[in-house]
Amino acid sequence: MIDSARLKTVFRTIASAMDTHRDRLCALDGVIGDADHGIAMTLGYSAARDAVDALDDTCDPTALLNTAAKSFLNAVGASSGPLYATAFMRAAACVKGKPVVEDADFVAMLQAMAQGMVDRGKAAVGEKTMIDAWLPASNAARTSWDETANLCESLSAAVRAANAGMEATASMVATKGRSARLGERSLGHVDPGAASAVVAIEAMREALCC
Amino acid sequence: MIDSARLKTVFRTIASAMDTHRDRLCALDGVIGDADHGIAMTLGYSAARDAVDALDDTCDPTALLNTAAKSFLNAVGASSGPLYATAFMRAAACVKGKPVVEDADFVAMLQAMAQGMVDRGKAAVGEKTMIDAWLPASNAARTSWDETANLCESLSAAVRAANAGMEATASMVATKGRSARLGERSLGHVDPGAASAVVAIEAMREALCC
Amino acid sequence: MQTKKIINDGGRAVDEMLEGVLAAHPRHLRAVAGSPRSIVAVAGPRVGKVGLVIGGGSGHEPTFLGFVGKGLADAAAIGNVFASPPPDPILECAKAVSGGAGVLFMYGNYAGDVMNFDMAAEMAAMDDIEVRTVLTTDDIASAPRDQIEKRRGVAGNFFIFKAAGAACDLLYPLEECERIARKANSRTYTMGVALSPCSLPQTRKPNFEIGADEMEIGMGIHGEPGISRGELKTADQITDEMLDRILAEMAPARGDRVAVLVNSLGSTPLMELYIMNRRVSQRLSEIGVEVHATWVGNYCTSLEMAGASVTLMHLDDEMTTMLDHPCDCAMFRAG
Amino acid sequence: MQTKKIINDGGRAVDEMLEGVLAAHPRHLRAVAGSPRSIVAVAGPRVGKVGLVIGGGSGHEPTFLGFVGKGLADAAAIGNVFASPPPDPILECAKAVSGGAGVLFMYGNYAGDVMNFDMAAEMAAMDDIEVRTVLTTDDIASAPRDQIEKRRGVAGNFFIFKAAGAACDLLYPLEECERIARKANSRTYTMGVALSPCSLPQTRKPNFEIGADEMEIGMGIHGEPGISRGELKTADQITDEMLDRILAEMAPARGDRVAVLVNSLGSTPLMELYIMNRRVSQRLSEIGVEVHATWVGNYCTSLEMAGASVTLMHLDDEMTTMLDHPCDCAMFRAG
Ligand SMILES: Nc1ncnc2c1ncn2[C@@H]1O[C@H](COP(=O)(O)OP(=O)(O)O)[C@@H](O)[C@H]1O
Ligand SMILES: Nc1ncnc2c1ncn2[C@@H]1O[C@H](COP(=O)(O)OP(=O)(O)O)[C@@H](O)[C@H]1O
Ligand SMILES: [Mg+2]
Ligand SMILES: [Mg+2]
Ligand SMILES: [Mg+2]
Ligand SMILES: [Mg+2]
Repeated sequence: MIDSARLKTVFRTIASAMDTHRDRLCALDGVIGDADHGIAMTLGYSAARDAVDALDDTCDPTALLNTAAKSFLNAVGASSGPLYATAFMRAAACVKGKPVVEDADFVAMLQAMAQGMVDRGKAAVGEKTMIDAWLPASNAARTSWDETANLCESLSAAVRAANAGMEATASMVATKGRSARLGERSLGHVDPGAASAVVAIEAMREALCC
Repeated sequence: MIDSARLKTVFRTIASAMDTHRDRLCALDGVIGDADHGIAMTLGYSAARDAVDALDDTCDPTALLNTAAKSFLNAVGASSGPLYATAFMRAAACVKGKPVVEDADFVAMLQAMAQGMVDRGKAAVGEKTMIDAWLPASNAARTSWDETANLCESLSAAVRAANAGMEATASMVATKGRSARLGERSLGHVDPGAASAVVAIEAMREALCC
Repeated sequence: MQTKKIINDGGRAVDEMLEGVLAAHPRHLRAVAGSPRSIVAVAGPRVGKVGLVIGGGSGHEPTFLGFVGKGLADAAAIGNVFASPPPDPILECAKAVSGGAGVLFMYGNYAGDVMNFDMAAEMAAMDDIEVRTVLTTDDIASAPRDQIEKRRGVAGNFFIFKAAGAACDLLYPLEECERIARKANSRTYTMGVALSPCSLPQTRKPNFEIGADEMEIGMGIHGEPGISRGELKTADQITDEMLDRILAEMAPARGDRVAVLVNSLGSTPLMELYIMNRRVSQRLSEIGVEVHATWVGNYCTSLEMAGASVTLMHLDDEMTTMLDHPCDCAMFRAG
Repeated sequence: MQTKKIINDGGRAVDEMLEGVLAAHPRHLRAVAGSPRSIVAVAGPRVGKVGLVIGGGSGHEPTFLGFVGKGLADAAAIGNVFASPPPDPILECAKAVSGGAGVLFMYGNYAGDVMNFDMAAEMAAMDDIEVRTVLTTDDIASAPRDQIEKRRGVAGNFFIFKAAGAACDLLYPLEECERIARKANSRTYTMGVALSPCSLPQTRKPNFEIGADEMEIGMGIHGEPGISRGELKTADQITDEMLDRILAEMAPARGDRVAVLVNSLGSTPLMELYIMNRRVSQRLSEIGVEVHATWVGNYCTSLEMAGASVTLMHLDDEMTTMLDHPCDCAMFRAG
């Protein structure tokens, strides 16, 4: 069971993980994009962290996640802003009316987030974007949950799948986002959005399971 | 005796020496000025060389030196342009009406050149300019000539004096030209105009004595 | 080692820049109350006029905010460095400039901008503001001709915004403004070359690596890799390479007229730009194409990146009228 | 390793630049026949008007030639990079713009320029053209206050030329034009800071060395060393240091008005300049000094040098009128 206080911890943990990985994410983006992905992600998650921290612990998860969405979006813009903001809004919708997030809800939220990103960015798996990490990760969480009904097992499965998805982006030619114009020249490089997805999902597991 | 053909050789030799020293002169100017003195001197002497080369060998020394003055000035501008152009015009005036330059005339020409530079630039010895090389050099040539009546001896004396004058500029605070605003910060650095004076005078000796 | 910048705090650079811009140009620009990233022309918007909202990431100055003013754009939404603004400041711009005749959104074709401007357009529709969107896609190096919809918008923005801004200023209806904007975009061709990187104020690290004797052809204005990397060539060779590609697509006839923009990406000085323009003018005169007007300077930059771009706009009478139409912006004037 | 430049032949860079300039600005500029380094305004000179001739070395674009046009300078004599033009092109400018009311020579106070312009003035006198000369000395870092006559002319040229150009355009007699030029110079104060070197097209070597975390305060616009070198500071600290010195000399009273120029030496982008201007405007408002107008951008450069300068002109009614006077130049417009 994840109440709003624990959700705040999740945002705090992701924000601090993004800080740690900021320069690496910028460097990855420098190779096939515009070198700012680490900045966007740290800005977005620290804005979300600060905004949800300012809420009362009694605030419901839907309100908290919508607040995260709005603050992330307004701090960032860019590609990551609408993608993550949409993801958080879908997560919020997914737990609408519930006072707390049950473990099963969290798994459903992960899937709603990934679907929100797909809807917003119109990317499919294989186009070398954060979708290549998020979609397999959320699916893996679902499969694991259906087998184990254990959130930490599910999050571990998500982390493994996200990592595999991220690594797979290195051998993809980008067809969405800024690097789509590179064609073959994007080959051999990991997508920064997929890399930050791994950071985010790992931080969720850390916040909820460690 | 120096006829117009030999005067052309003098310009050719100086021009090629300036080429050799171009980057060193620019570097010296970079420390206390604007890093272009080597460019000004190569431009000026190659323009003078080309202009006098285009003249007939029967042309008199005055006409040749005035041509050198005009072409040097128009190619260069800057500080070196008016200073050297004035020097050449004074040298021209100094042999006015003569069909060739006698050795004694050449010594007088050197003094006229230095005086022309002083008149044009209003610098005295000790202000860290090309005057610190040219004035002692032309005076040394005069003294040596009065003793030896030998042009090559005189030019050797001029080269020694020019070198000493150039070295002395390192311990002067500039009060004329671009480096005058440096104050104490010009200390320890040789003046580029004095350095190029040495190059020019050495090349004269080479052209006339080697 | 950090790159050198005259800034205070990298994270505050964009907001501090905007404060400095408003202090410098009070007769031209103001921020929307409560929305400091929404910059509006003091004299632009008016009732019955289509409002032109442009925008995108910061770091391209004078694009975008420098082109806000009477006769050109009515507002610019300002993002972080090289990052689309979020929907909110875009929406605030739309509201501030809406005079009842609709609003035109124009910006470079980047995934981030598309998502944020589209979200803002949806929000504006809920406020009963009719929004049309025209993406600029003038960078011919960024995708082949048969995938024009994938191309980026770069320095040609200047011509395209200018044409659309004139149409809005002439009180054309929304459909006409949109048509002219699309037409301007379809007649504008840019190629760029980059010589050295820039660095973001937050990281102060070069945003890409490039050899000391290399240049990158077709690099984007955010340092996105271009089409090829090679030895640095001469000004004439570089200009020829750009013009060969531009003219192949534009295919002007003898007697046609063009407008020329030779643009610095940041640190390439006017001397080099004018040397390039010399070649542009030689080449055009060789094929009998007349230059109607030329702009040379920093029009669409990537912070301190070294490099330059050449843009040609293929004119007809309508486009000529739009370009000649007077405008008075904070950082640009015409007519 | 050579520095990167988009040029053809370093020795031809200035002449090729001029060809590109004339191709870009045929409605504003032309060269004197037979004297390609003498650039004249198409619309400036006229009978009965004092002719304003400015000039100096190349590499400072848009200074000098960009300020040639109706209402500002009538002609510019163009030297090699960082080198005064020789007397001939200066004389040709004087002849081309002389309308019988005399000619004013204005240029930065450098030994080379003084010698060449003085020679040209002597030659003009032989052609019965009355020439007056006003040297600009706005760089307060270049000599102490009691040796103002030793100071260099830098970005403040822009204000000083503008004021004098307005006086000439208003058909004031030569004495008045000279008086206004001197007054403008005496009321204009500049301080600059350099972060990285530039390189001459002929050598393509950095013209000075500077540490990766250093800046040089008071450096000249040709890379001449300044007054001190120190650690790179923040934008506010740098601006404060400049303003402290400028304001100490200018000593404005509460309610006084100034014009502001925040100028890039070449590769410092608008973002940084506007961040500096934010501080300028804060400081001035703190002491109750009103900003009449602000210009921000590349006005007086040193090729691709990184750095910036701040210039304040202390206005009175006369100077305000002169600055507000319209002008229409190739690279600058006002009014
Ligand atoms: N249409 C899209 N759908 C999903 N993800 C996308 C899309 N476009 C871009 N991305 C992701 O966004 C990442 C870049 O984000 P960021 O650097 O923050 O934005 P920007 O490209 O605006 O600089 C890419 O690495 C990619 O994973
Ligand atoms: N007034 C002067 N009198 C004599 N020599 C001078 C004077 N001013 C400058 N110089 C000389 O000129 C040299 C610089 O020449 P150069 O680099 O060609 O010109 P610029 O200073 O215009 O760049 C200085 O090193 C100095 O020797
Ligand atoms: Mg990015
Ligand atoms: Mg010099
Ligand atoms: Mg970005
Ligand atoms: Mg010089």
